[in-house]
Amino acid sequence: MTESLRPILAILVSTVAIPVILSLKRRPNVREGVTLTVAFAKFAIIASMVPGVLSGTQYEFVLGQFATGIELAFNVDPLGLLFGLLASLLWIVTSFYSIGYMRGLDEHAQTRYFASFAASLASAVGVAFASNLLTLFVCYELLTVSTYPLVTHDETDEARAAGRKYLAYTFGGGVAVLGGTVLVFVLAGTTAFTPDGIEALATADPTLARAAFALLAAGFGVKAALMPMHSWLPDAMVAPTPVSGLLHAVAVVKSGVFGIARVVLDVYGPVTMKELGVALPLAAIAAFTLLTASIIALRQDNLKRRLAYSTISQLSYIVLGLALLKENALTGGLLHIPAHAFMKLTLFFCAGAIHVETHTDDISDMAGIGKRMPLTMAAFAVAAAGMAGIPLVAGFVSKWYLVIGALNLESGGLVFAAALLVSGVLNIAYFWPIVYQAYFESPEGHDEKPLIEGPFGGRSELRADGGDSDETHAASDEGEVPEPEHVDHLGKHDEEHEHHGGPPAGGWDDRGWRGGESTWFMLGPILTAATLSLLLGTVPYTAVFLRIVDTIVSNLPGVMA
Amino acid sequence: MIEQIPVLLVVLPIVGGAIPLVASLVSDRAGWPVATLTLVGQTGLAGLLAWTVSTSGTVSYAVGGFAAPYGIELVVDGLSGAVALLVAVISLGVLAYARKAGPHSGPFYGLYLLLVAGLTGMTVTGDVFNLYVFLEITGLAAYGLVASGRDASAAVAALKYLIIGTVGASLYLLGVGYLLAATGTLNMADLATKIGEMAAYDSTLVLTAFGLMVGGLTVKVALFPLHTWQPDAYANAPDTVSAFISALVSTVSAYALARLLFSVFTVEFLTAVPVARWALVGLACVSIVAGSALAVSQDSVQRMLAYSSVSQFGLVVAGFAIATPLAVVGATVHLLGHAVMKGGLFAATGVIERKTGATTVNGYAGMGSRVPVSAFAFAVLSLAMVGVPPAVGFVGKWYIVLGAVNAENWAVVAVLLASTLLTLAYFARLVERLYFAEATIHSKPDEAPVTDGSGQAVSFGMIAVVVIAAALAVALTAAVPELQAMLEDTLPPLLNQ
Amino acid sequence: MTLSLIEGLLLVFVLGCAIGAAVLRDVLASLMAFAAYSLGISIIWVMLEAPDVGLTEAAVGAGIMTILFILALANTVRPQENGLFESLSVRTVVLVGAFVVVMVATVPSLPAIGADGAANPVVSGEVTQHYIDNAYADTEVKNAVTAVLAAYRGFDTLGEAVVVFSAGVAALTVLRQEVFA
Amino acid sequence: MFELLNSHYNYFAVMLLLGIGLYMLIESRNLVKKVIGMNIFQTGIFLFFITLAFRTGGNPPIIKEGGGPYVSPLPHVLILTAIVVGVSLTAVALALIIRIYTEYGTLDEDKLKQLYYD
Amino acid sequence: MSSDERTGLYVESTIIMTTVRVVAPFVLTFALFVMFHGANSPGGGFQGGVIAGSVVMMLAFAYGIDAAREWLDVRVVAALASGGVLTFAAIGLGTIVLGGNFLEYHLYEQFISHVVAYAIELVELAIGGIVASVAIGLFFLLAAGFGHAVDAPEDES
Repeated sequence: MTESLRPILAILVSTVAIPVILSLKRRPNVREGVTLTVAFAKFAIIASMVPGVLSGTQYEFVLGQFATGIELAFNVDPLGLLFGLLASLLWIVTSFYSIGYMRGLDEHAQTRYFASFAASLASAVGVAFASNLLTLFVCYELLTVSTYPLVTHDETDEARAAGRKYLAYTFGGGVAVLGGTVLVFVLAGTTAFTPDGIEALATADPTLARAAFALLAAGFGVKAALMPMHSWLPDAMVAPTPVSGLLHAVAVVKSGVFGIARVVLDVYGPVTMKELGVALPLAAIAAFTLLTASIIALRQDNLKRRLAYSTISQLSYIVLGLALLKENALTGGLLHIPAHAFMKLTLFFCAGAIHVETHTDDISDMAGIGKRMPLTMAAFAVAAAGMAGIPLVAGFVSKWYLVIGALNLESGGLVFAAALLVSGVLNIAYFWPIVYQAYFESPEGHDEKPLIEGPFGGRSELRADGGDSDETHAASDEGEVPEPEHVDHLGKHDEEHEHHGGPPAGGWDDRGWRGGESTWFMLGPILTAATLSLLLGTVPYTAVFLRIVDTIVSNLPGVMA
Repeated sequence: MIEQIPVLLVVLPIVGGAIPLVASLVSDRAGWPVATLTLVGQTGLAGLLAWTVSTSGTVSYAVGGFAAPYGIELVVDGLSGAVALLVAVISLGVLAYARKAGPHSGPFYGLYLLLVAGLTGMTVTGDVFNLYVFLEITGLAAYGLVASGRDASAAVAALKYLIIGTVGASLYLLGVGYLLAATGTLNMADLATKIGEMAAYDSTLVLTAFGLMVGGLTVKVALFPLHTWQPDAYANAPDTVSAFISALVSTVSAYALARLLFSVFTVEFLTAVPVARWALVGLACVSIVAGSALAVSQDSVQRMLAYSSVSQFGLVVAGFAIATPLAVVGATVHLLGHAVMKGGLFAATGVIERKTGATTVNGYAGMGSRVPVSAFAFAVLSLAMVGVPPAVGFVGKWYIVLGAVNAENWAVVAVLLASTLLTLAYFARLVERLYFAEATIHSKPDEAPVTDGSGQAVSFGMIAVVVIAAALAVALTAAVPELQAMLEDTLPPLLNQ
Repeated sequence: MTLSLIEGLLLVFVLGCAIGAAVLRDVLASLMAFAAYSLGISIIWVMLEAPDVGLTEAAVGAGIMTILFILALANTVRPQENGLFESLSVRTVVLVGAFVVVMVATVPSLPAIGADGAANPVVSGEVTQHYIDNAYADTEVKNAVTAVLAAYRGFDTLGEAVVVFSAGVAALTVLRQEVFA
Repeated sequence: MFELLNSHYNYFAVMLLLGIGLYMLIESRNLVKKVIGMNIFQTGIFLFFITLAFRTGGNPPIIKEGGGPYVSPLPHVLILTAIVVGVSLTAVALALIIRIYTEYGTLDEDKLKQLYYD
Repeated sequence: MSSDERTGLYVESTIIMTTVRVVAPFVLTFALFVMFHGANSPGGGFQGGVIAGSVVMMLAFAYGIDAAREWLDVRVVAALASGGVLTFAAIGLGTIVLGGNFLEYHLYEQFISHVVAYAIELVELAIGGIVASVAIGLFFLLAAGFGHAVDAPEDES
């Protein structure tokens, strides 16, 4: 381990940016400049640690004593780096996209939005680099707090309800994590992450150790949206799309998954997990979740909701991979963290772009939209293919490893492999119709609302995002209360914006393939994310993430091949 | 000179408190400078004392030079040193708030200093009857301060406080009588050895004394169901007083309860009479849940904060009653942290009311943009109270939970953990309203706001107090290891480790 | 010591006055009963060989307290009550009764009245003995009560003085006055 | 039982006084009577202490040659203090009552509650 | 409560006035006696102070509360109360200055012999001052009632 300022710098750089962003309320261009600069800086700092970590160095920074025997300390190991690198990389992409999205909708409270974003990223990287459970918990709670304003951003009743639910669920999870942390501390006398598990836990009272594991898994499981603790996630889709994208596909949910990974790999360790017999129940819950969520996703008409259920399903892939405790499954699960992030981000960005440009949120309104937004829908198709596990896209690689790992299991492997494959089929079943509709149908030839009118789906008035449900914002949308700096920077208001949802009267116009469909602030990030998922699918080693994952797995002697 | 500090800490505010009454004959505005001067001195002395205690251990002082069981002994160990410093610092801080917020009368500042004297006396004394005397000074001063508001309701609240508070103090006194009957002594250390020697731990006299003294103090701490005086008193007192007494009066009473548990009855008693411990722990747990439930159902923000105190002191008392070293450290951290947080929250409500006229949960809607600094401080303090790390509210809870787990007391662990969510239940709706709801009060900031009738605006000092409290609520976490070191010398003898 | 007739009568008188204060509906009548109660109590103090306390009770309880009560009544209107006695609340009687029963249950464990030696550590304990043995030598006053009050427990007495002072200042604050006038 | 009464009579009186005081505190609707109840409650406690101090054949603790045995001076001192505390509390309570009456025009607790919560 | 109602309590009576005039000095003397004699017999500062306070109350009953209030300077009352507290504190602090603990009376021996008893008398006197003045002050306050100064504007600056 090397003493280094880099871990704390990576966290502080966006923390320091918060007051700066807040103070730049009146100067949005400078404000966004700061956001981007910080995002790049953060990525650069984290990326600079990649070679070192790959060659076995770990960067450590101790902030101070937090409580007896527990330090507030950060340590960059391969697992942390995986998550930190991913989060900071995607923050850059999302920042660009946010600028396009927020300005495109002329949203209110943008300063708060960007400040919260910076705070969320600081916490997420804190989660990644935390070197013990308590530090992880601290950052985990701060992540909840800093993402709350993003979820409730709209300030509508619905947004507030979603925010309340979000807080209740995640703080409830936090309490469980705290309980588990205390138990681990009492049992083991430490909470520091140790590759292959804390030794003292293996010899501790098995009942208490199991209880602690259950608490930790349940606590992190809330953010990882394991069923039955998932229901905050679809509701939280009320947030602006970039928030849904980054936080609910990347930072927040991944922090839950990451927490489970830490618990499985670095607190308990595969051997102790097996001895305690806690791995199988976790795997079962994950398998159940990934199947059920896929089925529910079929019934959603609102695009973001469908994506949300897809997220729930995909996250359980990762948890399943961790819980199987097999080398290949582990590789697959961990690789699915970045793979899913890139793909899901692409999908959310696409949904957001559609919303900004055409105010369409429901899948049933999207027939023929490929003509209007060809590049966007192409990216969507690529990412959707990846989700389903079709080769050349990131999802294929991770799922491949997962299935191999499941098949290697001494017993029950077939069940899990089958669950993975069935879910893959379901993925195709819920993504293909969107792509098909977009390109091969036209609004006229398309039946109204072909999908099942589910308990969540099908409500055309569901305004899952944006500030347009509020009168004043609707007004500012129409430029009655123009905020000059917004207009002159963006200079683009779509003529369709008065129309709410669905194709305009004369059908979608043809915008061609050269980016006429939206601003490059949005298209750029979409294409970048799609490209990243392709890269990860074709040259996974060059894209570094698989190498990090390999390093993680090779550090775990307890994992059975 | 340093060995004289314990008594000086009590005498200094008494002297200061005697002056404003005469000074007000000369000038109407003499009260504030006198109080400030006194409390600056007080803070210096308390700081010096805390430093002395942490470097060279417990300081004990024989008033009048009469040795311990015959004369009155003052004892300052890590626990009381920390509380004495807290009293000095917070009373000085609230004074900065009072300068603008008032009340401005001479007697008010006299009483203010007498309250400081009473609180400090309760903190440093090592004699159970002397504790009663200071308890009553504290009470009298607090009743008077609550009634110093212009509103007639302040007088009603003060009378209710007086009557219930007097019953509490009287029960405590009766408990002292039972202890006296059992042992013939009043000195805490002497009692600790004589209880058990002269009277068995489970003898009727000792048990009755425990019940009465603890019962009396829980009235003062305002644990459920003996809390009924407290919401009225906090909500109807002037803002300065609310901030002051919500931060300190219950806090010092809870300290006195701890002192009684550890220095008089001792942990051996709690072990020998498990029912006493479980009764106290049970009371604390009920208080945590009931206080939160009542807080959720309040419309007035100040009343909500008052009920929140009922709940939070449940946490503190639970920590003390569990009585493992970690739990006691946690209870102490939470005791000190709660004082800062609750004082800051009440101060913030005062600022928000003066600026916008908002006093209710609904009235707070949309005030986040109207009073950005105070609202932000309020939000930070709320989150700290909920126990979001790394704020000090979390650290205290962490240790208490750790202690409860060590004691393998799972039901209590569950309640303690749930208290986070319970606290969240009432603070989250307020913070949500502050930032994510349409304003319901639409007066312009420059218009005269609806205040408590004093019609006064807000000074820089008032906002500074609120902001500093919010900063402290987070920064105090860094001081926890220091506090723990201070308690490390103190606790083992107290807890028979 | 056993119950003598005069003590018995005094106790009955005192308890009767207390009950009278409780049940008399008219506030002034209740107050008069209380004044009589105070007087009776001060005689009890003297009979229990506590002349200092008796003198204080007479001066304070029966004297100044009654005056303050009367002043308070003069400043408020005596409610016109119909009926001589308050109606009894069964619920409260049960509640208070339970408290009294619990407290009475502790009485047997208390030392018998007038007991000394090991049975009553208050009169025979080392602290009391120390005061009686050393009060004059330490303080040059013969009244051990004064010696304890002003010297051994002088700090209490400072507190006591502060209590009185606080009461004055608190009354000023309550009535929103700057000076006693 | 009679034995006990004979040897502990004052303590029974103490408990009864506490009960009467408490009853008045809870049940009296008139605030002045509440304060009277508070005083009765406190004097009950005083009686407890002074009885503890008593010893059969003891003299008041005014030390003189061959004057013993003396009753214990300690509880006397405590109760002197407590009496003063009691009168101080009463004075403040009465000041509050005067103010409440001037502001609300009643001393009746029930009526006051109505006015207070309006 | 208006002032004419308050004075309604008072009925002028020559007999009472004369009696009080004659008795008052004796009562005051008795008060001082009780205060000082507490050292060797029952009594002390509290009892004496209360009796001293009752002198003023007697005067008030005889001559009317308002007359008594005019007769007695409010500054004296305040000074006596605060002065008593300060005197008590000063006696205690003095022994600290002399190198001892708070209220360690015998340290004054170096100035006067048998000083402990004198110091205790002084303490009793201080207490008597506090008690008497506060009793008088409370008497006037409660007699005046609430309201005649309630509308006095609070300092707005």
